[in-house]
Amino acid sequence: MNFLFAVFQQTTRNLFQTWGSQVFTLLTITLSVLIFSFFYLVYSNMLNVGKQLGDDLRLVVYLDEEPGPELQEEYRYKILKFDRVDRIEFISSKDAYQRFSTQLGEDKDVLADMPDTFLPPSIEVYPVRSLDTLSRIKRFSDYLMTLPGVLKVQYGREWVERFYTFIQLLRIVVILSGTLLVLTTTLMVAHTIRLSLLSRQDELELLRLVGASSHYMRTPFFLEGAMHGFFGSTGGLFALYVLYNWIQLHFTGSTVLPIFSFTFFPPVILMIIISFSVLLCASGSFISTNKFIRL
Amino acid sequence: MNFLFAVFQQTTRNLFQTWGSQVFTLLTITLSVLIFSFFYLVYSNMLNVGKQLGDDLRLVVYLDEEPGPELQEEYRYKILKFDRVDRIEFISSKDAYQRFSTQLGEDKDVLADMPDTFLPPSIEVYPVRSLDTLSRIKRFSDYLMTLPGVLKVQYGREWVERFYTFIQLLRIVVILSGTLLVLTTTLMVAHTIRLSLLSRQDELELLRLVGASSHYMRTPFFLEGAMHGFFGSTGGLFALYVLYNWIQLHFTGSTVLPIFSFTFFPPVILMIIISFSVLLCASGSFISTNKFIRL
Amino acid sequence: MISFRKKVIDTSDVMVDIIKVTKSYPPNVHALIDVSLNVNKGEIIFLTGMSGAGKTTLLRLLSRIERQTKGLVEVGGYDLSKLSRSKMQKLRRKIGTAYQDFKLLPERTVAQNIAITMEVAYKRPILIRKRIKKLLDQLGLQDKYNTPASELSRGEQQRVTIARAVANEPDLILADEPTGNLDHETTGRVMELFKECNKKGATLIIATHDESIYSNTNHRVMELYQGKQMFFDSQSKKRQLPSFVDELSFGDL
Amino acid sequence: MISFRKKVIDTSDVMVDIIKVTKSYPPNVHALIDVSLNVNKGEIIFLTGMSGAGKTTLLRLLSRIERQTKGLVEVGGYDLSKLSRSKMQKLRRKIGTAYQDFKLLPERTVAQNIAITMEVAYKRPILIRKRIKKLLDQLGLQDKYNTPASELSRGEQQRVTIARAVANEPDLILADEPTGNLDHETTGRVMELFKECNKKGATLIIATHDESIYSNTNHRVMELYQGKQMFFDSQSKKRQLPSFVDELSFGDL
Ligand SMILES: Nc1ncnc2c1ncn2[C@@H]1O[C@H](COP(=O)(O)OP(=O)(O)OP(=O)(O)O)[C@@H](O)[C@H]1O
Ligand SMILES: Nc1ncnc2c1ncn2[C@@H]1O[C@H](COP(=O)(O)OP(=O)(O)OP(=O)(O)O)[C@@H](O)[C@H]1O
Ligand SMILES: [Mg+2]
Ligand SMILES: [Mg+2]
Repeated sequence: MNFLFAVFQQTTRNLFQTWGSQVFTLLTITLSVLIFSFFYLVYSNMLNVGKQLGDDLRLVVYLDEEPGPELQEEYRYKILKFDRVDRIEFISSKDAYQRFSTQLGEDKDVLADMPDTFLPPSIEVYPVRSLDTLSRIKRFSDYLMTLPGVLKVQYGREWVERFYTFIQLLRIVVILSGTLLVLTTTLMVAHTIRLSLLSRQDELELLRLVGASSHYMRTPFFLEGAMHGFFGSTGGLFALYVLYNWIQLHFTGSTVLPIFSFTFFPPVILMIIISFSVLLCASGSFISTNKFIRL
Repeated sequence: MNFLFAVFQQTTRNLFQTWGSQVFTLLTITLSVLIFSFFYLVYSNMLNVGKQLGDDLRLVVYLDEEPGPELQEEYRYKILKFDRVDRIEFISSKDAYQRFSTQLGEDKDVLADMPDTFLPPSIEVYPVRSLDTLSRIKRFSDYLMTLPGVLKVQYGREWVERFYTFIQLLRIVVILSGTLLVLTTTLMVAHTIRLSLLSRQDELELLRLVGASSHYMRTPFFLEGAMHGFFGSTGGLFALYVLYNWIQLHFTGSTVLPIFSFTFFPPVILMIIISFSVLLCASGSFISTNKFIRL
Repeated sequence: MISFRKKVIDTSDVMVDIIKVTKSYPPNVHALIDVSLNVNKGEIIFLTGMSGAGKTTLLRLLSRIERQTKGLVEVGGYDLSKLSRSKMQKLRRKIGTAYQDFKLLPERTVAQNIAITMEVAYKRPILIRKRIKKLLDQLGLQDKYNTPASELSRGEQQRVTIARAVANEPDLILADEPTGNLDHETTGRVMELFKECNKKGATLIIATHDESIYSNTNHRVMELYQGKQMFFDSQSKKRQLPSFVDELSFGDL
Repeated sequence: MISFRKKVIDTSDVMVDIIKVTKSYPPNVHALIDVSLNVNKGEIIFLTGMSGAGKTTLLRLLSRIERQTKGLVEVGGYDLSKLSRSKMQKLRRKIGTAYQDFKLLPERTVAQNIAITMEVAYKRPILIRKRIKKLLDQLGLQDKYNTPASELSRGEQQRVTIARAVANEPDLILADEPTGNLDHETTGRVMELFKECNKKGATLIIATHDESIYSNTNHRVMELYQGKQMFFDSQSKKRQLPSFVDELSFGDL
């Protein structure tokens, strides 16, 4: 009881007496959490956007003749054996003709004289999309060529390569800047803790000399750290949420179609981020008082 | 002479006596410059990459009949009047047939029965690429539809929209993270300067009391700030260069084609960044001593 | 008086026992050389000697701010070099120290500065306030209760340091040059306070240069000279010239 | 002695002229009330008074660390309240102050601490080293030349402070309680040093509680009592009871 009272008194006194540096610490942590979660959000959404952008990615396997139902089953089986796919579509010569004429639109009368089987039948394979799709597609294409009755395998090679190279570049950029930032924020938080210790060094020194118990000295720091962690991370996430809404607004306003569904963190992730910050800040300032309780 | 000697002595003494915090300051500035220039580099290259990615962006204007040379001139004139373009190509019906048969490859014999003019002639307009291409292309397309003899204007509407929305999203991300970072680094540098002042507050206080001249007190800080700015920015840019090389290596290694020419800063920009840091740090620490020379 | 749980030997009368203690600072400063001292409970003892003789060092050994290089230091029957951290913390709460360099927290008020020693012992706030008021009255600082320590004159700061040292009614009071910044009259007040503490049972060790505060008492005086015990006598108050220390004998130890 | 370019009135004999000076700190601390003092060049004057009487405040006004609330403060013929910043800096180089709280830089060595006053006046390094050696010798600190200030005893620190104050041979020396942490013998050395400075032409104002250092001299002594001038006499060395200050007359002012 007495201990609790004393710790409470110490903590509130510190909060009020050093409110300037408290605000600074809070700002630092808020900014750090904001930066970190911002990059995390961008990264996790990037994967998503990458997927959506590659939506029409498919391998077209031209066959020399229309496959019957059993043959279709066999193709399907062989394809699935090699790699997971999103879906497989069989396009008969007639379907292909139909499509082509739709594509030509008003000019479709030019096809009038053609037999509706002049285009070869094909299988369209939609591979499961992921960030390493590019190399997988190449291997897939090579494999499909070895299947019997396959004339030719086509995919938007150039476009796919460009797109995935771009995505990869983006990934490197995001990861690198993320690393830089985590480095920076770690430095900042460590620095801030050091600064707050420095400003209370004399007090801790004195407390040690007058025989304060280790808990008496450390618990206020622990509580303070936990509070900084909590309010800082909550603030940072709130700022991120505001930013997120702003982006969405700005974003849907400027384009015709809201193509990308940009999502915020689910509550679980929010909880994890907050508890992690609390833990980090609390233990950070707790550990940093180590040298003062010695002797 | 005596003044110079005294300042030199002061500066070197500070450098040696507080080397721990000197290293920290240097690290902070290095990191800040690295982060800043990294984002600047990414941003300036992003514009570039965006351009290259949109290389095959074109508007196809289908015409009802083959235009003669004068008509071609007139089309060209009208198009140029509306907006700057990269290039304009006239595709006759025969060229279109040729292309189509090439596209069909081995299946080109299906076209054997078709007249080589069954496809309509067209003009391909390659607009000047920039980040706001999307809206410009729409306007362009609307304009082209109003020209006489135009059947239809086509462009990869969906693809273009997706691509540019993506680029815009990327731009927002880069700008936002850049802002966050500049905020963070500003905070860090200001903080570091404050810290270094704090650790020498007693000394400055004493110097003031024993009647040191303003220059005697401030010049060492100025010099130190300039040195930090110089070495910090040089170090940061060097680190960026190493990173840049690493990305290029990693990047060209993992893809087949080195599609994107990723470029480093030209020397002028390097010079500007360095001198700006020197100026900033020097004046920063100079100004921060203001309150000590008062009275 | 100082007791952790029940201590059987607590009937002993010895509060401080220093035996052949040497303290050296690297590289070659010998602050104390073979010093022995034995202070009984309830005693007042003065420590004198030239500047740099080792007085502060001796006091620092007693609260384990520094550890001796050689020898034995016992306080309240405990060998300090063997005491665990938490027990040392408890022991320190029984020792009140007025540091020569004050160690006040400049931004805290006078009351807050004095309260510290009582707060770490979990005293009740009302008690603390009453005690502080009384101490400030005794030391002539009644109107400085809420003044930040940085706005006090040196002598006022020194008095606050002394008030802080005695606030928690410690069993052992170490006062290092407690009147260096005080005038004659204020010195009198401080000595009054010390005597009062002594009457309540506290043992006092006072390091001082001010002969006037011990010349009219019959307390023991220990003189240090360049780290060595020079002169140890409860009666004589005259300074003596340095001589061979090792040959001195201390009958009453 | 203190001269910026050529000063005609420099034939004047007055070093310090304080006229009806009042200094109040917010909210209601009156550290000095209507104090007047006139110190001639080459004089030694002692400032005494109880703790908190205003001695330090008076000295702080003389080097413009604080500014007076009312009244006139002149040093070397200059009205301090009207002096420009750069001139004040030059003037300060002519004033050596031994602060009551020392203001030493703990990480710097003794030599570096003392050198500061000479370095800001752009003295040559060889000269500085010689001067420091001599001063340390005089104050019995010869083996502490390269010791960091934080590793000194309080008394040693006080002597370093004094050495720093006199190092640059200032025209005016303000010593605030220069012997509070010093024993009798060391006090003697310090007073010797002060006398030597005085012989070379320096004016000294020494705030002290130690009656022994002025009781055998015939320098003037000024006593403050709660911010008021109590007693001002060059001959009498006895303390007197407070009386109405305003009615005192100072024949020699
Ligand atoms: N910065 C300040 N703010 C408010 N009050 C102050 C400040 N400095 C001094 N005082 C008050 O002014 C009065 C005179 O202080 P001063 O330091 O001049 O006393 P002093 O004569 O030097 O005493 P001592 O012998 O204790 O050093 C004291 O009551 C003190 O509390
Ligand atoms: N931390 C330290 N490191 C090195 N030497 C030290 C340290 N502290 C004290 N000394 C040296 O030990 C000797 C004794 O110092 P101490 O502080 O005990 O003297 P003192 O008797 O208290 O003197 P004073 O009356 O001046 O306070 C001195 O020579 C001092 O320089
Ligand atoms: Mg001492
Ligand atoms: Mg004073």
